[in-house]
Amino acid sequence: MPKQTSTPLLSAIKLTCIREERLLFDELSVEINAGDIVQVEGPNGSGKTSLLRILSGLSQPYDGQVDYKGQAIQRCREDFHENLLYFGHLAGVKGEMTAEENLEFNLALHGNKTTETLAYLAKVNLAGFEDSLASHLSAGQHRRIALARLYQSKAPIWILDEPFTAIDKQGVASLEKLFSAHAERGGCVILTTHQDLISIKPEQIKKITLDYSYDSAFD
Amino acid sequence: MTLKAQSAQKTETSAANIDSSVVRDIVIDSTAVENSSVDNKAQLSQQFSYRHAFMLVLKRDLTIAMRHKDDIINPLLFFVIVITLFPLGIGPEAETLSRIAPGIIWVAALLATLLSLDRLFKSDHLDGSLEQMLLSPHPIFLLVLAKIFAHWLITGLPLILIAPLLAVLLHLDENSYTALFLTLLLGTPVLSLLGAVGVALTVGIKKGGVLLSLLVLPLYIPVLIFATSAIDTAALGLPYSGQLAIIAALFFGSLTLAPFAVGAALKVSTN
Amino acid sequence: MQFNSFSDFINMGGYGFYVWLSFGATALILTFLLISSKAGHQQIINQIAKRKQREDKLRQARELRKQQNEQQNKALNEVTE
Amino acid sequence: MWKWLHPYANPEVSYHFTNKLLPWLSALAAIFLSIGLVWALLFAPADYQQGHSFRIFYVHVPAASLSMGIYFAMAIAAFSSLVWQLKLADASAAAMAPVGAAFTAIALITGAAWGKPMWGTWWIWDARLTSELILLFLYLGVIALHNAFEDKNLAGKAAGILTLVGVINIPIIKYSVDWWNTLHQGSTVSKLGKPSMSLDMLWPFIICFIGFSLLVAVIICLRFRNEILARNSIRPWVRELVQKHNS
Repeated sequence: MPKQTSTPLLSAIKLTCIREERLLFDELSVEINAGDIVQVEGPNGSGKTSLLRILSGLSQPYDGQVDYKGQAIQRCREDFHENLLYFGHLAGVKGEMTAEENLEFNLALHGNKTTETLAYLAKVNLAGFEDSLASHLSAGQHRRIALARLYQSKAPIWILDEPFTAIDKQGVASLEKLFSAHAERGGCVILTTHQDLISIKPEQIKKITLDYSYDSAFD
Repeated sequence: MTLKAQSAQKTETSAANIDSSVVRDIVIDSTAVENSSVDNKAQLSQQFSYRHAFMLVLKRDLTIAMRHKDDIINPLLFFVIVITLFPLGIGPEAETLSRIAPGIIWVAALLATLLSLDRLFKSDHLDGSLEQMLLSPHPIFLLVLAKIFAHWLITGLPLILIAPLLAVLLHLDENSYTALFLTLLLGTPVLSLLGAVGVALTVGIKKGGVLLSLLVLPLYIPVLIFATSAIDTAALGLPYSGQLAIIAALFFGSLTLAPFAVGAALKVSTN
Repeated sequence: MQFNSFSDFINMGGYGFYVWLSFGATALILTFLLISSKAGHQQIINQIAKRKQREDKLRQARELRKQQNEQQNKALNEVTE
Repeated sequence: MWKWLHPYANPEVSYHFTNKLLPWLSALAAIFLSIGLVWALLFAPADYQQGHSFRIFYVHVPAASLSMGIYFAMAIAAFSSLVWQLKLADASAAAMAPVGAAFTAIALITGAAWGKPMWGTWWIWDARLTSELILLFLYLGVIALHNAFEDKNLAGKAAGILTLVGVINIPIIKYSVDWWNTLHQGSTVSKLGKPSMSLDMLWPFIICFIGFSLLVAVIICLRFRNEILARNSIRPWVRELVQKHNS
């Protein structure tokens, strides 16, 4: 058994992704260790979301595999998902349920404790909205309900697709603080964002850049 | 159901114990992550067994349905209206109606189920909660089963409750009422289970509604044949346990296989 | 040979219509399938050729952009110097 | 960039293999079909009850059994594509579906045309025809699902799952329809079927059957190679092939 530090938390091995007969990336290999903050960059349609979805196991790559602690994620699905928090374009919030019920369900579904939900909602500036149906709340508030999970999550791997969309400045700052704290605790954050991270030092951030350079196998 | 869930819970607990002991044997470089994941696991095995996950999703779906009552009422209304159309189209003679009553009730039930199937995964897919479910540490088939069960409670059960009333309208033979009830009780879950496969396959497609009926209706044929024949046989005063046994076999067959097909299909659809 | 004359053969003992309908429909469907499958090959090749042209254009545009960027950078550097 | 081609040499090899196979298969199919059809139409004896209408049998029965057979072959391909992630199996399943649907349609049309003189009506809810009709629906479902997805790989997976669900259901449907048929009609209607066949009827039938099977193989090969090209359109070998083909 190799030492835990030598195997990366999450590693992508020669990922190839083809969407609508377009090669998004080819033979992409990345190792993500505990403590990393990884920012995936690239213009629209360059495959950022596809990469995050492949890393989280939601999509299958055309070729290649993703390993969690040296084991293919399909083989240790339940263990991997226990240690993963994925936040996509869609908040996963049901309009028919209240903010609190939504958060409670999301926490319970991923095996987290459901106590203190009110405190977490307060942290994302939703104090006072616990009992209102999510359908009465705005899109930004939906995203904040979903993001409240971050404050409770013990999962070491965070994969966040555009977490700052529809979040105000203050919220962005507190999220960034949360990311650094998470990385210091030994977790890792993989995110895409259109704005630069302000409070996190650039040398702390690993960057993966996707561009159109691979639109054909001839390149 | 409870028995099954409990045994599942036990096996999960023991599996988690083995796992965590193995993990503890490994030299851990005191990373907080390792600790938290071990903690997480122990916590998980205690609090969130299979039954918990099942109940969690079931409760959520029922809550949503109760707050969105149209979803329950509309398919039911459809069922009633379709059945009232037949006497108007065919004529009010009691003899004709009672002869075709089983077929009408069952075809209407098929169509009503089909109509309600769309929202089994659609809204969850659109707002992103489906992918969160797929990413949960629980087995997918379990969550799928919970959703299908909720769907049956919301659409299948009301159909069964209202069917005797409609049978009166169609002059169904008096001997057939028990048969009608039993076939619906065993048959409607099959409709939900098979339908779920179709919905899971078409959930990512924009105009999936018509396609869904093309995929699902042929699969409903055996249920239709055996259910109506059971009701017909009952009307003659003959035993119909054979047909019921076949429907029961269809039920258990689809109960064991459909959730896995649905899980695989959902993975494709959310890809 | 089961038939004495050609008209006998066409008549098929009174069943001509049905027999020829069956064989005709079969021939029609299969020929259509065969031809469309065969034509599909050329269609796909044309599609791929078209895609390649589009990609070539994209690549040229990108190269042009790259050159322009380099020139701009050069200009900027000269200014700062 | 080029080395990732190596493990994927398979599509290229099978494309060229299919290309080489095609002329031989086509020639064999043509020979068998022409012998079989001429024999069936001109030389095979007429049935003593059904007269010359029996000649429809030489098309109907091969079409009916091939339509079932192709569905099972498709299910095997779908299974191997889902379980072992064989991308070629996926392509072959996609190639088979329209062929199967066409043969099911042929079986239905010829069945109806045979039924009219025998039963006096174009359509009868005979067990075999009814199952054939349902099989057509299953085929159409698979094809429609395949067309509904834009991404070919996803389409293949989705259609594969549906094919497997269908193949589990086919025996159940067949059984239920047979049972329903005997329940409602008794055995009064003579089924379309084989009276004890004499050898001079059996031989043309066997040759026709082989001929149709070979024709199926030819069409599937034609479609299979199209599917390979469409699925590998970004590969260099396809690009080269396209260039060569167009110049």
